[in-house]
Amino acid sequence: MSDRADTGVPSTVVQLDGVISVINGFPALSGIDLEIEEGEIVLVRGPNGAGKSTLLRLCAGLASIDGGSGEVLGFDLGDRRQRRSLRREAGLLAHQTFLYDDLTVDENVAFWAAANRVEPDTVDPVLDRLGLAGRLRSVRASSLSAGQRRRASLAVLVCRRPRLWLLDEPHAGLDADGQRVVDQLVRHAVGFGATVLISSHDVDRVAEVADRSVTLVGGRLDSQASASNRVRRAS
Amino acid sequence: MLRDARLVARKDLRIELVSKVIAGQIVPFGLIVLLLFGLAVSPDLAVLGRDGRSVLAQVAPGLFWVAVVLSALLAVGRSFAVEAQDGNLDALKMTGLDPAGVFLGKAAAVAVELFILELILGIGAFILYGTPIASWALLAATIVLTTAGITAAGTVYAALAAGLRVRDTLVPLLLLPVLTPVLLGASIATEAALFGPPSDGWSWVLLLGAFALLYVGVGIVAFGSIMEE
Amino acid sequence: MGRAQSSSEADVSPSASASADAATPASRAQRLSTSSRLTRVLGIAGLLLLGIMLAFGLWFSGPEIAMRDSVRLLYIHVPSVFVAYLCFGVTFLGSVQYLRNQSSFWDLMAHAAAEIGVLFVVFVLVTGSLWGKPTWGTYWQWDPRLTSTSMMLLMYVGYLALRRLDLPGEVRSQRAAVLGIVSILNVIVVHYSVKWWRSLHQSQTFGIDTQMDGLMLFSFFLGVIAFLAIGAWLLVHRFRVGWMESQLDEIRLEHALVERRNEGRAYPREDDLLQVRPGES
Amino acid sequence: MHWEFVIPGYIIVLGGIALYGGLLIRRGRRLAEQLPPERRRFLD
Repeated sequence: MSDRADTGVPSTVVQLDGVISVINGFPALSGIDLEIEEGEIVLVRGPNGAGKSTLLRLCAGLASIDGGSGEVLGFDLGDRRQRRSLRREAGLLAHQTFLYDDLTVDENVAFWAAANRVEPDTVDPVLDRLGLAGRLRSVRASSLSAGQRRRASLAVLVCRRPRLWLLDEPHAGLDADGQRVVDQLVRHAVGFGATVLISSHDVDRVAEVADRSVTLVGGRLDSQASASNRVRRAS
Repeated sequence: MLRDARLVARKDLRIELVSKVIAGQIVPFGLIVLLLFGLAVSPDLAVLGRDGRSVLAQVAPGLFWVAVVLSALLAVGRSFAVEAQDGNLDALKMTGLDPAGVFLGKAAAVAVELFILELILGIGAFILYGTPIASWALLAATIVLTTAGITAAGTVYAALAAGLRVRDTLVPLLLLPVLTPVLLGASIATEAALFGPPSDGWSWVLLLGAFALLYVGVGIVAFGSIMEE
Repeated sequence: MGRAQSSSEADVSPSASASADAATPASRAQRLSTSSRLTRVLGIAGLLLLGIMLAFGLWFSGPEIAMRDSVRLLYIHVPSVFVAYLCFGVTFLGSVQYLRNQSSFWDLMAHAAAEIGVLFVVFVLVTGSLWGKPTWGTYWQWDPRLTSTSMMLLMYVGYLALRRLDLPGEVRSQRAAVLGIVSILNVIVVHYSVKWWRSLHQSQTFGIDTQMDGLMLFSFFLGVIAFLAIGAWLLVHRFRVGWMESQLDEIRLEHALVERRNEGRAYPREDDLLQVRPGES
Repeated sequence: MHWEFVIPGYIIVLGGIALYGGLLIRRGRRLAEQLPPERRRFLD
């Protein structure tokens, strides 16, 4: 990846050609063509059930590919082994927060950090940054609020420093301060060469950070609404 | 692999220390099973028979291990219920953890929990059924290898059913027939350890060891293809 | 899927390709079932063999000295054992093949074989205990073979239970394949441990000195051949049923896909805040 | 002697095969009717 970054030519991070993904017999994605270049921030819009979450899970290597072809971060989605390797390089912030209810914030983050082979000393600053310092760190995950769980989950994601950020409704459940932190983190990540895919209903909010938006309807891109729909970066 | 195993085992044991599901629910369950066995077989059989042992003491090894196996079903179920909460199974797939390490870690945590359970149930059986002990070495070897076999096989089959809605009913159906050799070996070896002569038991200990080894191997090789998709 | 389809055609009905263009009413009728020329030949041969086997097994051959007429149960008992073991062997093979190259042909074959195998293990147990009553005086003995066979039955019932679950196809096939492989190991381990267990507990064996004459052996031989033919017939048909079900699933998916793609037209686009380019593409 | 065991055994086994085979054929016919002809190519 660094080789390609050095050349200065943006390389393709996500390349989907007619991708179909079936979840429990239902074609959640019904033929997606999508190309995302390195360093882009792309907003995924669409009504409920349009397939936004599945698209993000697909890019994370978690959903199966049942038609078409796709490559993410250079890994072929059709190949099991490569899909497994992709999972390690992509970071997903999902509706589920990936926390063990019986463990404290500290223990949760420490476990996931160790599981992702993150240096332990990088964890503390991230937790501070996400407002999870002090007393909160020794609170069990089950007694956290939805927003605090989101922050803890985000902390793990940030520690992993993934090359591809897949954020599913990152602003949901967060207060104004938390939402601001998310936006800053996203810009920061892009500064380090990451690529970001955000699904959100909070279109105004994300439009400020996003380079462009695509609209999903019925499991594929709505070409009318999203054809090269570039939004000017507000910052 | 071992580093990952240690990490997962420590996490699972930590969860157990906090939630106390094994200690607070599964151990009492095992004790109830032991008590019910005694009642069903009839406590009157506790009187000594011709050869100086009561009927209850004679069937004690089998009953004890059946109680352990039933409790173990719950324990492996719990071990995977923990991963099912809040999408953690997906998160585990996204880490760089070696599947074989995850298998060993989860199995090791269940094994530790089962040892404690067996200790308590063993004391219970000793009191309830009035069994002697002829060979401590044989007893210890039997317990260690049986536990290893049950947890390794249990973890493999619980993983096969992980994430399914019918998990709780499918695991017993798949696992119990598989544990036949373990139950046989453990009962006979324990009988030999309690009443002697120990020489009758050691060959069965070999079988228990072979079974444990087989399933540890299966878990290490197959856990990736079970869990990753 | 495409790969598996072509292999299934090649493997299942190599001899039936001649009837491809026949559009007679007869062939039209036969196309609406799972039968083909191959299975028809196989089925008729199986029934004929079975008829001859019944004649020899129940009529021409005499009673055995020790077992008397109950020896006749062995003419169907042992062939059932053969078929069941072969079927589980196919399940094992199919599972290995599936894990190696995700072939849905072998996936379906493993499933079909396990179902036929379970059916024949039930026959093994029924005939075994019916034979045991006059021979041992009881329907059920803790005989090593009887015990381990019933455990084998339960294991494959579990396998079928896993297969029946409503799971994403890939996950189910993957897990079933692992189970199909492990089950064979279990059958072996359980078999030997139970055998050892009985040999320790009592020295008495349940083998009886059999003196089979030529006619008995011939009936026996006929039984094996007939059951193999019938087992193969059932296997091919069961496979085709499974294959058609997977085809139907694919059709259903195609319809769902069309519906899914049309979803966009059904919904008003109320959240198009950024930009809308009018006109149909 | 022992015919009272032999006859039920044969009836159960042969009847079981016939029953299973019959159900299988019926299931196959039903499925075949639902399947468009070009999908039934394994019979060609």
